[in-house]
Amino acid sequence: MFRKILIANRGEIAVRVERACREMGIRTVAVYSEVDRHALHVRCADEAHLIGPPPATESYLVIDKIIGVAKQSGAEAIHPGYGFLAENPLFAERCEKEGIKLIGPSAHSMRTMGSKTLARKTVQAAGVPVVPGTVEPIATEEEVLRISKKIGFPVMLKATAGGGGKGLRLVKTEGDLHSSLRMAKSEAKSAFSDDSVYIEKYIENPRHVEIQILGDRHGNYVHLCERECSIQRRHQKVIEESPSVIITPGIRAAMGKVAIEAARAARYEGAGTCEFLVDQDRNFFFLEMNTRLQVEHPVTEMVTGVDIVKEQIRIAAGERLSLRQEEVKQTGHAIECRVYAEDPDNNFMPCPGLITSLRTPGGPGVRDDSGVFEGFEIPIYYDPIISKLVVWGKDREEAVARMKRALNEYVVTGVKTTIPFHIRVMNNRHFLEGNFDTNFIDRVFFPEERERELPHFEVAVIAAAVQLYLGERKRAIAARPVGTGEPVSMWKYSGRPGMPKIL
Amino acid sequence: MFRKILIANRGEIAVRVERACREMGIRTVAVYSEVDRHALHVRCADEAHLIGPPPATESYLVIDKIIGVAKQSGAEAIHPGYGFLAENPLFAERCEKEGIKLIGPSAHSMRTMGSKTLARKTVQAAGVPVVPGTVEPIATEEEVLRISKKIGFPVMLKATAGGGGKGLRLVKTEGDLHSSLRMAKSEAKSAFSDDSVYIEKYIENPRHVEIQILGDRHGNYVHLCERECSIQRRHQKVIEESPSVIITPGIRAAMGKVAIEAARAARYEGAGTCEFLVDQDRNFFFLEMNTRLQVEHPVTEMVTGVDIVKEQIRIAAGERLSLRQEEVKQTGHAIECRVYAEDPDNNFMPCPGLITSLRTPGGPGVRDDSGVFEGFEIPIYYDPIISKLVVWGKDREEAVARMKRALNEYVVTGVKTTIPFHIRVMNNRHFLEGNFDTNFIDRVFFPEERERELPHFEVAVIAAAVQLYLGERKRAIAARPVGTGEPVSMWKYSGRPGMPKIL
Amino acid sequence: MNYIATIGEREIKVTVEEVGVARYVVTGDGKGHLVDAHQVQDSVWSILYGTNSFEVDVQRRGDEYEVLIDGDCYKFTLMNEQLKALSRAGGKAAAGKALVTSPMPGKVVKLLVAEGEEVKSDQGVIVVEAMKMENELKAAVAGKVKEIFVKEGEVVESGAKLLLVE
Amino acid sequence: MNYIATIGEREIKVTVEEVGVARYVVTGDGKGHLVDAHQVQDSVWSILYGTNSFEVDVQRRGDEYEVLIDGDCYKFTLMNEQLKALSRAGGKAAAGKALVTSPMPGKVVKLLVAEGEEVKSDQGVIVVEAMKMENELKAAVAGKVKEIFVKEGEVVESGAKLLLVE
Repeated sequence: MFRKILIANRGEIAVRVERACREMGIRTVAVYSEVDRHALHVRCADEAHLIGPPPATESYLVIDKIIGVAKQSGAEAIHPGYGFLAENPLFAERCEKEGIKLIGPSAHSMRTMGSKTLARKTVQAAGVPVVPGTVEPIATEEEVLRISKKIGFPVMLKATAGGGGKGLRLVKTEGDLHSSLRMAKSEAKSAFSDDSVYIEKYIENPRHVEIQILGDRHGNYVHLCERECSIQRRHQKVIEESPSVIITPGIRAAMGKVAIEAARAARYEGAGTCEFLVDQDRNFFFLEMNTRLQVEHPVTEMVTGVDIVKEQIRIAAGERLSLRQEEVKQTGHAIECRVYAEDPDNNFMPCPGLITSLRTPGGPGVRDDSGVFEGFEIPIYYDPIISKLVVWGKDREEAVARMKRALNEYVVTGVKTTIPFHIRVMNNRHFLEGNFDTNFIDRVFFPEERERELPHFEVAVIAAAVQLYLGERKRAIAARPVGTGEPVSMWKYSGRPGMPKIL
Repeated sequence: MFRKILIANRGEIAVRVERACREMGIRTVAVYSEVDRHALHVRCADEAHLIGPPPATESYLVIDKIIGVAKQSGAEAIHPGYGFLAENPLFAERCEKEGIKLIGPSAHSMRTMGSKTLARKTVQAAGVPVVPGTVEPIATEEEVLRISKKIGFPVMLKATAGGGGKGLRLVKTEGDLHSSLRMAKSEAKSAFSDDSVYIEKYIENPRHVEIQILGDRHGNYVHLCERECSIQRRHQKVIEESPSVIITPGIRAAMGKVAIEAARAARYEGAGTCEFLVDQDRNFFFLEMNTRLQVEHPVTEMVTGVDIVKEQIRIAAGERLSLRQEEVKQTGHAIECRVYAEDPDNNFMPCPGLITSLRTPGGPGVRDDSGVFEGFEIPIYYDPIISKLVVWGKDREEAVARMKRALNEYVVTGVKTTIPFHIRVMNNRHFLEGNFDTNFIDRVFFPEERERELPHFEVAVIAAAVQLYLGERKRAIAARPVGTGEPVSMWKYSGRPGMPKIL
Repeated sequence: MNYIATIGEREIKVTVEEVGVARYVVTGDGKGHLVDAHQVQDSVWSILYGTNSFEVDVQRRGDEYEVLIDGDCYKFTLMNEQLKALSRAGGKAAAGKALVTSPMPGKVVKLLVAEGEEVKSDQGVIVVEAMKMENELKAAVAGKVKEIFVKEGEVVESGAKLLLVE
Repeated sequence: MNYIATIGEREIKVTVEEVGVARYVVTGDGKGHLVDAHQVQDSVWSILYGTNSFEVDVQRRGDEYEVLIDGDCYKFTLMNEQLKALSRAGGKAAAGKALVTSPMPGKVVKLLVAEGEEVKSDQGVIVVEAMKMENELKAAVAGKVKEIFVKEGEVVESGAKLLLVE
């Protein structure tokens, strides 16, 4: 087993990996940019190295710097987390060349599966059903237009190197094409240093269901069942759960088998995820494979009891999988809500800034994977994710009730977060019934929310009025001439019959 | 099912019960004393009622006040938590008389099992092995002395109404008897309003193992396996785990059977715990039955997946048990550390006061049942427990590693806590080997700790020196004459060759 | 003390009378209620309204309030009755809307207009990036771009003036 | 700046030199180390000692420090070198130990001695209750109880003077 692992990431996922290492008795090496000196992943690590200025392109994305720290610190392996260098085959190759073990698949598997277009080719050859579209990146606007017309609008523009909803645009009509292409390419460039995109037919009202797999270098594979990830906003997952209400044991087995075949075709090692679209007749289409740890992996951990990060590390160290397919049991129900520093009541505007107070939910069945603490200043340079709140319940009903309870306990002030948004989703009738697809949030939920009556306006106004009253009283007291006994100066002007006394 | 439940408690356990109610869609009514207006159990409740001054004897222990609030608010049931009125048969009777359902056993069961002496009689009659001692409370010091001499020192003095380590004293020699009796009676009086005590033979080096049971009013019983509670300080449990390393499936079944028989003999309804002493030959002796929810119930919840508080509520509402004995599975390993506001480096002196900052541990397998938050002032009037940190791991090794990791993440400032103590226990060789009895902490752990070398004195001194330096520099800057550009006034006096520059 | 809350088109008069430590009688639309209010964590208040317990996050920007209760956001303005009367007398400063400010800290990635250019109401004028998301900010009024206060690539604070439309 | 740390019988000279924002060279016993120190939460500091990362809780009462690292408590005194020299010259105020103070907020439940009574060193003199635990406090020195500052039933703050033994 490794004695020291470098974690080439920041935020909640770096902390998650450090926790696994610490529990395994492995020393951790953190890297940090100039704005991240106070970050939790630095505080929790055994060693920490400064790697440059705040922009990721000058720090977390610079391969030479990461490799330099690994060598200097004597780290035998690197865990890339998700995002940043996690699916960069150049980085994987460099690690292979330097004799440092990258905790993840080989550069070859990454290239095969990491390029969405090559992945589509590969799995299609293995007989896996895929969504219609291009298998090559497309460079010019003219070509995008030509192919889109051929497939028929609506189409999806997707970054070849993409993930996490970045570099992704739905194009409904020809008129939207120009600006969508610009935005997709620009986002892809800044997120993945690669602005190439491809096109897929847009399947109407699909559900997004994915299969978590594990594979070792000895050719053993298991799948850890499915995650339901249809609750998305702007094509980005925001709530995930396991199991999915639409997946029967038969479909689960079939999807699991296909996912393992896809992984085997790429000689895949480590943890990976095959994403599928499931249409209204429960046909499933391979969408892409994510060759890394997913944001939503805790959902699977809570229903299977498997620590996926520890499995990744053991696999990277050359060990055999610690469990066989028949030992994988999905018990109860788990849900994850991604807590972002965004304002759900102002068009989800990003809200970096200082966390002035924090209360984390607790009690039975609640897991909080956070990258922040009270007093931390969330920088503007990185993803807005600050925490993942995950709950387990004996069934979906208990899990939803528990999530609602936990969200209500969660207090973050100083920055706006998506916690209120999640509470509203947990109260939505369609969500409770399990009746939704990937368009649910934009097409059903938001319109329903605009119509909903809010029950506590009176309490809201009263609380504000008391706060305003106390603020005015405080200023009145502060403003009184020295030596005056009573705080009346500002107040006496409003004196008239029936005026409340000031005690 | 009930629509509204009053919780006649405060702190972490009141919050725990509120969480269960909220997840079940039941409204909660909190009661609070004058110092508890800001307390978490008031913030988390749907309704809250002031019931008097800070001392529990004038608020949380006043039956009339609790009943009054229940009637005024329309609560159909009362959950007593643990401590306070939880095992008071007068309270149970009053509830019965007023037609309010007490979530717990009947006054009859409580009297039978709540009085340790009557309980011993009852289970002895059913053939359960008990620890030698008296079966009647003893009033005079002369009688205590006479019986102690007959049984032979060492003996235990125990409050008849006791629990939670209160009113408990080990008496090793005749000379200690007088002061021990006074302390035991005084503590018993203030904790339970009942100063009667009884005597038991003190079994050398036993382990304390208990069985959690559930029973409904239809005569169905299950046990939820054992908890190992031998890690005690001053006869008070501080760390609990499940399973116990010394319990084989055979012993577990036998203890479970005896526990259920004991419960059945008292026509017991709800959640209860039979405590046993296990000697070095793995003989077990019934010690007492706790007729309430235990502090350490989360340990059992984490290995069985059963929400014990919800089961209590369902049973009280007249429902049948939701599971049968063969469905109870102990999966993995759970450990609880009780976090008290006490200073482990100053003889565990109580440390009430303001929590100036707080960081709660998170990540996989970690549960925090807390009654506090950052900015809360812990009052002097109640138990020093502020939180229970519970972890689950696939086996004991993972659970211990995870607990150590979680404890290291836990930051509480402003008051001292027992978190450092728990970290040291988690590092202790004997604890890791599972090799301990109820005297372990006092007789083995503390002496070993006194001998242990601390590895980071250098870092400690450096951190303090930097802090002192910055404090001095700040004062020097503040003290400089107005208009002076540089903060040198205080510093120049120490100027001499080799003196470090101040930048 | 009297206040006027404005919720959409509706105005409600609210009177706050202090009757004890952290206790108030609050009268809205003629009804009086006993309210026990404690600030427990930064902007978070524990409110006992009668005996009902609410945890309320009160956020204020000038006279505009956003109050979170159970995941719902209540937006309204609240002013002291006298100040409200003064502001009515003075009329509204309608020109304020012509200033485009940054709603969050971030980096200016693209200016979509130049000084002197005519813009329509709701037209995108500038793109600010924060947390890897590009946000297109729009002009609230139609008019001519009078002044641009920032350059592409510049890092701006929350509330920073970006450009002025007249 | 020079400091003297006293750990048990041992004295260590420590020199702190500021070399950048939150960066120091700290020299103890002749060895110099680059230290990066940030206060991250109340009394909690994140210390990079070279590249090793420590989370350190530094608590101070006068010259006495209790520092928590990884669950271990490091106790020592730390003084500015010059103040240390002054305090050496002045000698120790040994009489301080005769004052019994309350180590925590609590309630006096029992006085075990009366004014004028002779007590032995380590004899219990007063019982203070906090959080339902009774704590018997002992006299640090032998002598006569000169003055009792509290009554039974009185609630006392942390550090309150309880009684004086001479």
